[in-house]
Amino acid sequence: MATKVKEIVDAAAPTNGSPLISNDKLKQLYATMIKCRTLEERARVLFKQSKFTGNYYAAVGQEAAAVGTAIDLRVEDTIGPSHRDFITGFIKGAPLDKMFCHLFARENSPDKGRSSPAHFGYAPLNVITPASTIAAQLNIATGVALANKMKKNDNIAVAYSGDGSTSLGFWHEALNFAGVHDLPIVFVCQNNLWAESVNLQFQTKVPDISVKAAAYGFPGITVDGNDVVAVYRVAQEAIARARRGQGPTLIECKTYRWYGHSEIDPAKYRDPEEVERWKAKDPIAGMERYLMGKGLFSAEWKQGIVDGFNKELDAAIEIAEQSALPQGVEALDHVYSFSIRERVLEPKVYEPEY
Amino acid sequence: MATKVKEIVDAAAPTNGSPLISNDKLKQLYATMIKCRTLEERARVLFKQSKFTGNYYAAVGQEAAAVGTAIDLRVEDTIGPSHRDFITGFIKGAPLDKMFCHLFARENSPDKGRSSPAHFGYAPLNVITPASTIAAQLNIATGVALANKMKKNDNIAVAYSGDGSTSLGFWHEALNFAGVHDLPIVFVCQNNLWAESVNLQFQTKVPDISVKAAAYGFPGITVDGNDVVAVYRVAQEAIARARRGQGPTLIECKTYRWYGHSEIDPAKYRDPEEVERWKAKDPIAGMERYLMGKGLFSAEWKQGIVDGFNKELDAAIEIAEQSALPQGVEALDHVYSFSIRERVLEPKVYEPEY
Amino acid sequence: MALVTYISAITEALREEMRRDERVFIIGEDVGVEGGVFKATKGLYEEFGAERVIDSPLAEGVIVSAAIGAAMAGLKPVPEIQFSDFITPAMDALTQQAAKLRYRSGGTQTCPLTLRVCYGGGVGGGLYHSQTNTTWFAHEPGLVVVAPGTVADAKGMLKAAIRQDDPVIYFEHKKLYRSIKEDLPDGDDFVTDLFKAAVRREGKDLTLVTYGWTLQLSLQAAEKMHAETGAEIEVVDLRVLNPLDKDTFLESLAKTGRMLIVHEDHKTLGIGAEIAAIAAEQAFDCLDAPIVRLTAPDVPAIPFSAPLEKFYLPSVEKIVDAATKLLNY
Amino acid sequence: MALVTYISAITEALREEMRRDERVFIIGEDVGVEGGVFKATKGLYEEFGAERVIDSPLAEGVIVSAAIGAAMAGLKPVPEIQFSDFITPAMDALTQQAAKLRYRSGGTQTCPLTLRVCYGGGVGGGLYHSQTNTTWFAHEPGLVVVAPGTVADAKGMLKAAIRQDDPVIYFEHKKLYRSIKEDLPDGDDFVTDLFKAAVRREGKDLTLVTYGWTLQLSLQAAEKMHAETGAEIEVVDLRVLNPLDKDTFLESLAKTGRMLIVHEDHKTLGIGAEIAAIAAEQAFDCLDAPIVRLTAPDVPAIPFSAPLEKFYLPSVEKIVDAATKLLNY
Ligand SMILES: Cc1ncc(C[n+]2csc(CCOP(=O)(O)OP(=O)(O)O)c2C)c(N)n1
Ligand SMILES: Cc1ncc(C[n+]2csc(CCOP(=O)(O)OP(=O)(O)O)c2C)c(N)n1
Ligand SMILES: [Mg+2]
Ligand SMILES: [Mg+2]
Repeated sequence: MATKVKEIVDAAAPTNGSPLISNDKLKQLYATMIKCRTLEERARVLFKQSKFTGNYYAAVGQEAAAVGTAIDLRVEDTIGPSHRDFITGFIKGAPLDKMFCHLFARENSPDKGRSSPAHFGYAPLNVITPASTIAAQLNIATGVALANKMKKNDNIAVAYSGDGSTSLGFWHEALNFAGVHDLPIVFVCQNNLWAESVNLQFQTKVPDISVKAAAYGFPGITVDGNDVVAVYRVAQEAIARARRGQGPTLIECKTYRWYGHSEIDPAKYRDPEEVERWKAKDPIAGMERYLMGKGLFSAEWKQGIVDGFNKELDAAIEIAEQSALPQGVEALDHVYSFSIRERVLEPKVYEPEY
Repeated sequence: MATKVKEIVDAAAPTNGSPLISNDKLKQLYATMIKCRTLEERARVLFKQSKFTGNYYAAVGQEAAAVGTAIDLRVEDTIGPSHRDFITGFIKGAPLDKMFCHLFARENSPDKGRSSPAHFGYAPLNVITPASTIAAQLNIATGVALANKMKKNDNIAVAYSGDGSTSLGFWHEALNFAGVHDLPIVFVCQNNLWAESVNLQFQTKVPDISVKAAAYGFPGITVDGNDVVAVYRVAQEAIARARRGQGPTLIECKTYRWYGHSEIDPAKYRDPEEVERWKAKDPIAGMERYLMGKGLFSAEWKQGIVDGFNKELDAAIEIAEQSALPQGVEALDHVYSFSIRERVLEPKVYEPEY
Repeated sequence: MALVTYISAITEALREEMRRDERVFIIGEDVGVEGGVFKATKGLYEEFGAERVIDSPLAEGVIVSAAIGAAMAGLKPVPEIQFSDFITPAMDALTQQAAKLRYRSGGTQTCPLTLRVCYGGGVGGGLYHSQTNTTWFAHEPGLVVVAPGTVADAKGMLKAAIRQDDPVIYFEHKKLYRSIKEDLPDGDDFVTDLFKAAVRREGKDLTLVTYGWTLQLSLQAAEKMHAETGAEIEVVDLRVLNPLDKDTFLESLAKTGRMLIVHEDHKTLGIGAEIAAIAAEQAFDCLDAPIVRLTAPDVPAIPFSAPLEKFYLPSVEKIVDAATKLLNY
Repeated sequence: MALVTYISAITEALREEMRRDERVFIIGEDVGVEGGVFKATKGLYEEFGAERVIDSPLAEGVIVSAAIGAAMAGLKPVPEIQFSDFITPAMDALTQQAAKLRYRSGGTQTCPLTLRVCYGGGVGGGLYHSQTNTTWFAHEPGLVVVAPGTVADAKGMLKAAIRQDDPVIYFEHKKLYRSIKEDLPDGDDFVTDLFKAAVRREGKDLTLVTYGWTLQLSLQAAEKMHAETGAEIEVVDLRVLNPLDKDTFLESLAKTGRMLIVHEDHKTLGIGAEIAAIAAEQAFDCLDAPIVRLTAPDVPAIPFSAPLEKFYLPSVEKIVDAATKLLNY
């Protein structure tokens, strides 16, 4: 059932009955990718400057996979991000100041400074606040999809995971359940060949993760994850299937992370040549060439996007820097629907009554 | 990669280079099946007579799957049984008196009366004492297979599970790991269409469990699990592959349990017609016809086996009935490699020293 | 008023809440067509259909996780774990997801669900059909853990749990299912406070703290001792294991000066450890005697063979014994 | 003699045991090529090869289960869990398989393995890279749970664990890795008793029971108080959390009459609950004051932002505070 879409095809030519991709959409795909890149490169600089600490996992090099799958989601659709999917929140529309308040662990971040930098959630847009447990978000997103099906609406869920995540039982349980109930969900697996220092060959015997969908009775498709047009088209079909109530799809995006696993990982376990080979397949440069070919690209246009976005970033970072850190005692909040402050801070002492 | 062996083929005709099955082996397969049936039907009577209590899960109707896969294992090979695989211990050669002492939870059972009736383990023959957690035995057997590979011997492991077990993450993790390391293990999935009251269609979207092997990069094969010759041949190939260091195989045996999930389950969730249809496919009657066709069967021969075996059963049951129950205090033993009796029975009391 | 068993109180609570609120649904192994292996969900599949009474695949992790997601999306899931012994595949979903979602999202995302878990021994279930395992969850802030010990609570606490805006684990003791009956008021507004322990029997000589099946044993032991010696034992039913209602048992201790804790779980880090530690910290001056725990011994689980199980489990005799010694201290 | 860090003591122990016994092997995420995310297995892949230092798939359940099977087959596995926060997928393997195999097989089948688990907070790891989670396993008879707090123990207890004929979970605190150094004797026979607590500092006024990173804080607090007030605090390092060595801390309590328990895990059912409960039961007459627990508060996990983390964690100041109050009781 696994099929492959591997070459950049002419996006204008409709396949499988999917409609033409408009020029505006093509430009939006590019613009969003370059914003994601700019956002994360800025975050990396801020990390190096110790403006924030903790774990951050950049998706630089993988933007096509995130943008192509998340760009057209509705507010009501749910995203279940993994650790490397900070940018999916941005793509879905989260305000930049919220995102930087989060990175800087400020009191006014959506999670009030509780979660790690990489774990950005945003309730107003139905972005699930991630936990670290790999693959757990797939199961939770599956539950959201179950609720959408029960509510008979056509909202969907998109859940992200990496190649490494496919080894965990949770991954399997989610896909199996979604398959049994034909749930409106799209599983996006970003196969970047590495799980920290572990190469795919020690993760699983199969080179194409999409074949695993066969075990669950729904389509699995491998797509060049650095080709945003291909990813977008495949995603559109999967999303449409899900909205029509025809069940899940597993999309494997073959891609590559440019940097270490997190900002403190020099990634010496990788052959520098492999890194160079993949950098040459930069999804942004590829899309630039593609747009150029269609006369949709100019250096000024690009510069305009980058400059404008950098200003937005400056403003957001400024807000985050000005924002206060939480008070220590707030650590006691949001444990339950009721407060436990009093119980912890003022334990009663009992005297004999008799 | 999943292939199917569904019809009874002439066992004498070698396929895929596997050798002829001797007449003696054919007769042994039959004799072992009928012994398994006799053993379990006796156990069921004893249960109804309240000679023992607890959970017992009869494999009546599924004998071909167990016998065909376990009959030729060596002492050094390991079996990882699930809850419905009491008879695999017998097939591997466990003494009947040990098995009944176990059912009767006597002091001299291999586990000294600790485990449930269905959970028979036997260290001298490398039968892993089961836990209830579904699919856990697959992972442990996988570890044994890893050890065998590391020790560079050609012993293998055979791990049993049911259709229901395939939904659990543990099932997936075991098969994936075995695939990555080409481990010497055979996974036997007895697909009897039901997991307690849950039909296969609510368990997984795919009708053939063997297709799931594709996710792990090794062969999966569906075989008529009520055809002991077919099962035996498929198992022989899988076992030989494993011994040669060529990695795991998933064998799906399509079969059916005749009775309830356990002895207290009337199994009203099943259509009586379905039950009758499957009873008509009785693996023992089928093999009887097959042997008859080859002139290897006679009613006297069969009666001789049954009578002889019933005597063995009588003797074993007698031993078990005569055997003592454990002393209560033995509940404190075998927690660690050292005794904790003293620590529990005689806690010290401290007085002030100052 | 009607005389009902513990298990039919559960069924009734589920039915009433499902009728009352269409967001409530059930998911678990064998809960649908079969009505549950103990028949706790009997009749609900027939009344509410396969959409609201879902026979799940054999995967506790996804049973709980799907419930978490559905709860985030506004439904009110009541997942079931068939035996507490099989809760391990859901360990991540419970402790890392459900318990921490509200906290990690700064209160912006929540998953109010009610997980029913059948637990406990004494029915010859052996190692893997008798476990308690409440400690794993009582130790996790963010989870509410309750364990009703009476028929009224079986009903009222389940209904309250379903309406509660937090993830609740509801531990139901399988030996209680059909062994106790109570008269219950009819009507669907029978909801109990989830967060308060209860004094089930008043007394001035000794505070006995317990929950679940051992509540029944403890009450019998208290009656027996009263009949034989006139001793007045106050029996406190914990009801909620997380967050603990300390005040009820500490107030009782302030009155009696002596505390005996009884539970079926083994000793080390059973809930009794926390009760004793709280008492030794917050009511030290009330103590006239050592705080005694009568529990199962520290072995891996309830062994199958009858004499082993008997040795393992608390009993009325063992309770009388321990209480008598403590009274004579 | 050589001055070594806690983490290099771990590496050395592994290297020595692997040289000594070819049945010893390592399996875990990133333990091979990378030498572990904290570099605890650095150099071992180079010395012993991919067969004995196995980079596993991302699946903690199979890491532990494969070790169980390999141990049954006679090998001596030393699996690793990268962060205690990610131990949940191995919950079944640990509590239902490893802990119960010997018991359920009547002593005929065993799985001696040593699971190394990196745990603890205070390094800005946030909710999911700081957890302790020792309670889940300290509560499970059949498992040995140790948590070395010194460099010598990091080495000696790991070697002892590998040679021990039981499943051992070895909890190593990530904040200790590079923050403490000790002179250690060379040679491969440096093996420590796994089952005894240790008095790290003698004193007659108060018994402070702790383990792991808070041992360091407690020793500092004790020195500080001694310098400032002359108070003599006896510091007991638990070392083993299951089965507990009660005698060491009870003997100390018999001498001092006062007990303060300090740990980083949150309060409810942290190991301190069991210590306090044992003391209140077995050494009641020794008690001159309430048993006090200084722990993290009962919230789901260590929050990320620095002020929140600081509020959460025990510190020298908090210990001095609690000890002073208790001395003045
Ligand atoms: C259950 C669990 N085990 C281990 C980890 C530690 N960990 C975090 S990310 C990661 C690798 C993930 O690899 P992959 O799924 O390929 O995603 P990528 O980092 O390549 O995007 C690991 C092992 C974890 N977060 N959860
Ligand atoms: C983790 C876990 N969940 C639930 C159970 C309860 N249970 C025991 S057997 C069974 C059904 C197993 O079905 P299948 O794997 O098809 O085997 P079969 O009984 O048909 O042989 C269930 C749900 C269990 N033992 N372990
Ligand atoms: Mg990856
Ligand atoms: Mg089945």
